[in-house]
Amino acid sequence: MGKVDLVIKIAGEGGEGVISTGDFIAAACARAGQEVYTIKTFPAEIKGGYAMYQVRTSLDPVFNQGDTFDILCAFNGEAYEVNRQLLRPGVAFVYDYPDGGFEPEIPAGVHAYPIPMSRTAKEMKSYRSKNMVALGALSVLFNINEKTLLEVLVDKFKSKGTEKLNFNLDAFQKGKELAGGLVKTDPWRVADPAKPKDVIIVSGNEGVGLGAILGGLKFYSAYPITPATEIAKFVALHLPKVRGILIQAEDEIASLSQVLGASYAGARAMTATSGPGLSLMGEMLGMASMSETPVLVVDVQRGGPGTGMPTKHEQSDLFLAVFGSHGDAPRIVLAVEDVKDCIHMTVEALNLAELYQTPVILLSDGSLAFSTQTVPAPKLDTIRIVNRKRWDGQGVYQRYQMVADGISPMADPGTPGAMHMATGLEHGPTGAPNYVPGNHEAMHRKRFGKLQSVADFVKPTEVDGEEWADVGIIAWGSTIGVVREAVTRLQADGVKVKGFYPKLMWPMPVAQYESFAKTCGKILVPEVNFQGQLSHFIRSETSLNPIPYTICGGVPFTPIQIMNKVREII
Amino acid sequence: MGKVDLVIKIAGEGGEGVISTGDFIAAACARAGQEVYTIKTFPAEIKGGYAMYQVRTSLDPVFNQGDTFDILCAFNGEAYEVNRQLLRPGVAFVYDYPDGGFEPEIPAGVHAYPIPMSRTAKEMKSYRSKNMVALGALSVLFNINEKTLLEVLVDKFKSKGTEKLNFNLDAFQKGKELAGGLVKTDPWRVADPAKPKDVIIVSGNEGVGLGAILGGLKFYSAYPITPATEIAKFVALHLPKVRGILIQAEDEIASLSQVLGASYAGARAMTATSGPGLSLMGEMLGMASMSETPVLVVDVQRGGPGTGMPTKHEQSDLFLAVFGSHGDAPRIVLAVEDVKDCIHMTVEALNLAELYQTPVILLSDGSLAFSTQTVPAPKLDTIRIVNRKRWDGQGVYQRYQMVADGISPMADPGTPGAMHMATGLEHGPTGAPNYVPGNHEAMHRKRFGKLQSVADFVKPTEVDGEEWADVGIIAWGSTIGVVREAVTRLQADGVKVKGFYPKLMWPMPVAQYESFAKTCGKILVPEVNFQGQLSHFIRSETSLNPIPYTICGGVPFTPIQIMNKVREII
Amino acid sequence: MSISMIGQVALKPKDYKSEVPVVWCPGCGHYGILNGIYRALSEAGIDPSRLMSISGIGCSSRAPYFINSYKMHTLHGRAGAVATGAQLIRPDLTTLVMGGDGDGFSIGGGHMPHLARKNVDLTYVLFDNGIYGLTKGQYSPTSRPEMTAYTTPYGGPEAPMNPLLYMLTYGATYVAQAFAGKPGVCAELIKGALEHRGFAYVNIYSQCPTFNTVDTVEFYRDLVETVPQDHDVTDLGAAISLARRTSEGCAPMGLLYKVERPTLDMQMTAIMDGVGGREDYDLNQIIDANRP
Amino acid sequence: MSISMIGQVALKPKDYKSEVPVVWCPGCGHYGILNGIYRALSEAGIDPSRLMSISGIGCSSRAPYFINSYKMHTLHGRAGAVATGAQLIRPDLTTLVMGGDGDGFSIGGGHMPHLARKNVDLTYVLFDNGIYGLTKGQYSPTSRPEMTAYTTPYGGPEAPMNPLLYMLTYGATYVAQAFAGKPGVCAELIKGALEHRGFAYVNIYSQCPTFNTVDTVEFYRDLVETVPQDHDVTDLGAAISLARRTSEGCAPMGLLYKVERPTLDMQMTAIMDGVGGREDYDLNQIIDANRP
Ligand SMILES: Cc1ncc(C[n+]2csc(CCOP(=O)(O)OP(=O)(O)O)c2C)c(N)n1
Ligand SMILES: Cc1ncc(C[n+]2csc(CCOP(=O)(O)OP(=O)(O)O)c2C)c(N)n1
Ligand code: SF4
Ligand code: SF4
Ligand SMILES: [Mg+2]
Ligand SMILES: [Mg+2]
Repeated sequence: MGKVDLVIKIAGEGGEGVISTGDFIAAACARAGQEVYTIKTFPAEIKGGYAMYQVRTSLDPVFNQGDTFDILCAFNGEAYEVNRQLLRPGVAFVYDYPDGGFEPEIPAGVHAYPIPMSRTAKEMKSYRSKNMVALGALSVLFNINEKTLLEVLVDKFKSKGTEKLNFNLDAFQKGKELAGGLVKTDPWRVADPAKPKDVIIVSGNEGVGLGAILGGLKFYSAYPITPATEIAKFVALHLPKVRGILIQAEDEIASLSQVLGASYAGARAMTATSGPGLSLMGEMLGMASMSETPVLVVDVQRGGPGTGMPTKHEQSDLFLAVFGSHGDAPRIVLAVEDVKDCIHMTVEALNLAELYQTPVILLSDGSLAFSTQTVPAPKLDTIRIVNRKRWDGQGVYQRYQMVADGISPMADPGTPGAMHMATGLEHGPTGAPNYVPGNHEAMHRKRFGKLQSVADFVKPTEVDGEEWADVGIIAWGSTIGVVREAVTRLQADGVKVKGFYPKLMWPMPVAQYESFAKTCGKILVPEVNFQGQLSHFIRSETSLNPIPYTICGGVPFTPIQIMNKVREII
Repeated sequence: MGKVDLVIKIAGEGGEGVISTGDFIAAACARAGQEVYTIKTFPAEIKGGYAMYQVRTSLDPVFNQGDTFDILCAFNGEAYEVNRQLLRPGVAFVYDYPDGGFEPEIPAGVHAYPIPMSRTAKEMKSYRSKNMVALGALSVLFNINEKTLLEVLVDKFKSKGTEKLNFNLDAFQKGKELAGGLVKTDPWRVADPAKPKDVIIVSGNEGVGLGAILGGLKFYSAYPITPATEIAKFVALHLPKVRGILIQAEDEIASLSQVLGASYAGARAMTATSGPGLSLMGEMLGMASMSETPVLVVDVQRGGPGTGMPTKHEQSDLFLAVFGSHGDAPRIVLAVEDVKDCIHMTVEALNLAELYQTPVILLSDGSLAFSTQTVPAPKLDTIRIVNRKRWDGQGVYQRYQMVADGISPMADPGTPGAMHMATGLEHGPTGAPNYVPGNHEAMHRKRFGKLQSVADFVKPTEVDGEEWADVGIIAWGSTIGVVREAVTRLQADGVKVKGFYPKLMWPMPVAQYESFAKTCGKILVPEVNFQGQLSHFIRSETSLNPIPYTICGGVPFTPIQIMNKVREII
Repeated sequence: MSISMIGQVALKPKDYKSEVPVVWCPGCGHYGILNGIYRALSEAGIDPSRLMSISGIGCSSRAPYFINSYKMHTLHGRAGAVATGAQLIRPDLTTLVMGGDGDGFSIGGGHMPHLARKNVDLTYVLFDNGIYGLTKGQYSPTSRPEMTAYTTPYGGPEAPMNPLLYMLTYGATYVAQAFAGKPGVCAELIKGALEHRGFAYVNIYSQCPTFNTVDTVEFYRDLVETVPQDHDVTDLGAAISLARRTSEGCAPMGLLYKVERPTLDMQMTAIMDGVGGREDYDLNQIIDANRP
Repeated sequence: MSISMIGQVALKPKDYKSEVPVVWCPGCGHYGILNGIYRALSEAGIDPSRLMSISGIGCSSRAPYFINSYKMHTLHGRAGAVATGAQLIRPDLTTLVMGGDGDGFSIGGGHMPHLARKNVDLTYVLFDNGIYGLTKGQYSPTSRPEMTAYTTPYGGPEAPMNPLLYMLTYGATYVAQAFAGKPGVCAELIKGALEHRGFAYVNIYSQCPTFNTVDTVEFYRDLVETVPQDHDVTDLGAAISLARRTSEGCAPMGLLYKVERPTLDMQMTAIMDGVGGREDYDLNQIIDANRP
């Protein structure tokens, strides 16, 4: 992408400050008017273990974590070992030396900058200062804006007292001095500050939380689970300010049950979980379908099945989201591409639940969950809030009245004259049980039929690329950001390729798929799961004949992987 | 089908003896060498409400409940009202009259036989004798073999004491006399007794229970749910005889958990449930996939979603059975056609679980659950029992060893030298957690790959019909029996039609579908659900372009519905 | 919970009957409990439009159909959890949960401790017939092993649980027990529960003549004994001792325990008040807190 | 459970260590408990190949990886239910369940009463650190409201549960409590549990220095008090009184309760014996029973 598109990777052991170093760089760049896309991996271990934080920054928009890094900063020997294959010519390599306990072999063409991080920290008598030394060195070597970086540090540490702040600034200064003594041989530098943009910087999880608050959420109940818990953390902090309620339930079945109860009582309500939790919610989701109660479930996908790989990225819950209840149980399934989507599609997901009186499942994923990104600050006057259709007080109230669009008015408890039964049994218009053959069919037509307009309500699927393409790429979730870049780069190389980026996963906007396919030769569907879950639905619902491209190693695609695959099949 | 193919329907209020009357007729016919296929519906209400029992009997095999009845016996006014549309010319109509509290209108051509059932019962001072009076009348009117009927009654009542037995025989006699006074005008009569066949007569639920016992079951845990509970009843009675254990768990999650534990400990283990229970089992099914632990879950499907229509027939859990866990979670899904299958496929399902070390889901349905059918008595020497591959004690034991067929040997706890971890986390060959990208992909290939031979292990899908057909019908579950008859009758009418009857639902035997389709024009897929669930999988997995034909009124198809549909699309 | 009157006119028990006909078997104890509920609602003067009746699945869980109110017929075992969400959103209304022993203590048993612990402000009436009625007679957590049932032809292997003891242990703030054969006592105790601010649990023995052959009306008549006059309902130790008498073949009938402590909705309100929460809070403040 | 020796050679605690490195944080109380388990296994002389170690999900639930035995790492909350199935099939082996307060009493809370009630013959060691460790510090059912955690920035709204009281109420036949800081006491009580025939529950306080800021080692030191010498371990009432002392700021350490009653596997055996069950039963008899 843009010329000054730079990827800095910090790696070390969990607890050494890898994550906070990355956060400081990201925030400083964002304050200096850069776009930022970060990705991190936590150790699988409870404490210690390999941790990694990658900051991609550019003046132009960035859509993914990048192919690989331009700069590597290794806090320890393991960080070097894990990444040594990636030390290709041109890379800048900053590492703890001497006294870091490892002696790396520097491949030809790699620019080596040894910085005695551990030794300096030891001299300062605090292991905690190691990452500040590194940060200081990085700021000098790669032109990270000092003004904004210092602001960020001050903001972070000032609450902890002047002593702590000064100590950290000292270590930072030491790092600067150490780097100042080295000769810079590589070309990498963060762009000079531009006009600061009107942005916020949040993770995918925080984005969902923010979207929920902006979307008028009034009730949130969840059970902790990696990688979704951070959503609750954000919501817990802010929801009481708008007089909303958050509780932690005893399990996921209880949390969705509570959400259903709160929604019946009139509130916009949601839960968030990951795959194992979603697996437990199938019966209650069917209850929401049957009783036509709006509920939102956010599923931050992780490696499955079973307990799987809790900290790893995967896009493998699409089957479950669409079909995870017994019987014929309609629902709406959405998927987010990036942090911006996390915010705005959570608002929309709450709207859709209310509007269609049906369960909505919003799929995020492990790589977005902890990816912080710069996002235009949401403008309140552009946020649309759609409320459920409520009874107008006219005539005799029937909860499941047969109406043309299939959406019968609801009535909040407390409303005089609209007492009714919401039930998980098959029922007639009043809510009384009804097992007459014709009734079940008619009610199914109502519950499924009302969803026919969903594709019109949401934004049409974005098509990215030229009139005719030899390869059309259909991607969902965070894979979209990777494909966007691959498409641009391939096009720049003269390859005829285009992208199709569905966010409404179910019911599928079939006509949009069909018309996209008319403008393509082959159809490639890259996704991070084993079975090719979206490919499956494309085969079953459309006339397209997709070529699945699946990986499932717990990490996202890179643009280059997509580009290579396109070249292979074209 | 056969000439003396007769359908007798008894209808009345729950508690009036409708069900036992039907059972007596079915048993008497079976003893007299007839084939029997029954279907019943229980009232949705807890007590009272409309109950119905339909016996189809013939000297030739019968595959379904039939199109409609030849004989109706109405115990009360509601039974008449519910069925009056079906009183077409030629039908014999036996009803409680006078003093039955209703005065039916007899359509032209209907043969009416008023029998004062209630009055006679009142004279005998026991409401309980009403159905015996009806039975006596029916036996005379329609040539139900008296010898076997009396045997059945004696067997049934003898344990309750001579007084009770004689009282019932008295009422039976009264009914015979009352009918003897009427003039028979209709042509319907049960065939004369033939040589008794070597059969048993059991319901679908009992069949599953019997199959489980014959299949070497050692552990059963379940939570009661309509329409599956009767399986537990059968198993509870017999399992202790073979020193197996049955327990009732606190919920379905616990029951499958216990099954998994028992299987780990070395036992052939299963549970049975209906849709709501299966919805709760998704996470533990994924655990079974991931840890490669054999478990069998029988799902007796009912009307869904939510609590749905608990007593009604539906085939709507296929989506959930195949995709009901988060992540990519392989499993085997089977479906039974009739009671014979309930027995033999339960044996096979236990075998498949053991052989492939994977969860197996066996789908039965609400109409089979309570349908009693004559079935050839199982021959023990034809029952094949396949046990899990166990460690031979050689070398170092690795639970998830990478072997060519993907099936690593198991080791029962207690075996010296094979201590190991079975886990729901992604793991390497020893069972230790392993999140390295290549490992997850390799383990997925192992878990999915081993299932590639399932289609070879089970019987190939039956193809029913001629070389070339204008319409090929693909049916699953109890719909197969209906299609069998429709195919025969259509062929007799010269229509070119054939059937394809898969029992292995997943992984789909794709090659078999493809070769079937090569011999057909159009493909029709009738099923009792709203979304056309098998049609979905046919579209996603094969090149076929099926025409879905769905009904979902809580009742099975009739042969005539299928025949009409074929004629419509041909 | 909230008590409200419609204008000045007090409603009679029959005014709480819905139009749906009651479908239980003749002689079922659940009729007595339902009558007790009608009377309690009338005596407590609760406006039907300000009542939420919530149940799971079971014969007993059909009760809301027969009550004139807002109502939800949810899933087996989930009534308490669903009710928690509804109550928190509408603490100004009355929340009444009804269900069976299987619904509440078998599949729903994981939710019970938390309803009580969190002191969710609702009334839970448990129709305790020692059997699964709706599924035609399997043993439940309160079944006595004497009973042979559908899936236990050779007798039940398990010791029955003690609902009152569980609830006292869990921290319920109102615990009472009655017998369906005495609808007047049921009514009085349920009224007390409806008026109690906090989690109120009323266990009601109910005969199932259709499937439970051992817990007959006569059996219950012999079992129950009135809570002693001098029992101190704020003394948890004394309440526990009374509850434990069940294992000695006597079941206390009446109010065992009643104390006040903050309800979950009160604590939620305290949190909202503590951060100065308001419906029209300026959301830009939350957005701005996330600038780099 | 079963006690067995490998030939004549008694195994040392270290012989129960597996080759998988322990991954808990420095200072975590779980280390002390694990050491107690190693010692208890060695003192009870259990053959590793005749031990099934079963857990759910949590930091504590990692324990089986570190133990030399047959083992299952199941799903969050399901260890007890899985263990029930395994134990019933192999009553001749020893079944040991390990897990956390969240695993056992939050998501797994619905299974607990039934393990105890049915007297499943296993040892359940609960690592009680008053927090969700693995998910990085949310409050658990045993958290005190003083603790502000991940999702409770404004404090916890709930009263903590009392594990010992629950277990006594549920009918556990062996109930004990210890503190991770005293591995010797842990070892002794776990040994007693392993040797007990029936459902044995051992609650062990364990500090989580990484996330639980209030339940420190010092806090636990002040809290625990030894069960009085003269306490009668067969007196349920006395055990309940001791367990209730937790609400008064003292936690009894030692054995609170121990009685014998038939275990679930014994009852299953009785049923099998009662019908004359045998492995080689003639299945034709069952087939023939279904002839018309
Ligand atoms: C998930 C699920 N499992 C099982 C059932 C079947 N079921 C319906 S009611 C019931 C038990 C009813 O017993 P109880 O709660 O005691 O109520 P009662 O009928 O005795 O009043 C069961 C097991 C169900 N509806 N859903
Ligand atoms: C169904 C499901 N929900 C949530 C989780 C996430 N989770 C893993 S461990 C855990 C709690 C751990 O706490 P505890 O059991 O007390 O053990 P500790 O880590 O404190 O030892 C949770 C909520 C999960 N793995 N599965
Ligand atoms: S089955 Fe039992 S609990 Fe249900 S309605 Fe009949 S008597 Fe009452
Ligand atoms: S997070 Fe807490 S419980 Fe988990 S290992 Fe660390 S200290 Fe122990
Ligand atoms: Mg009950
Ligand atoms: Mg814990």
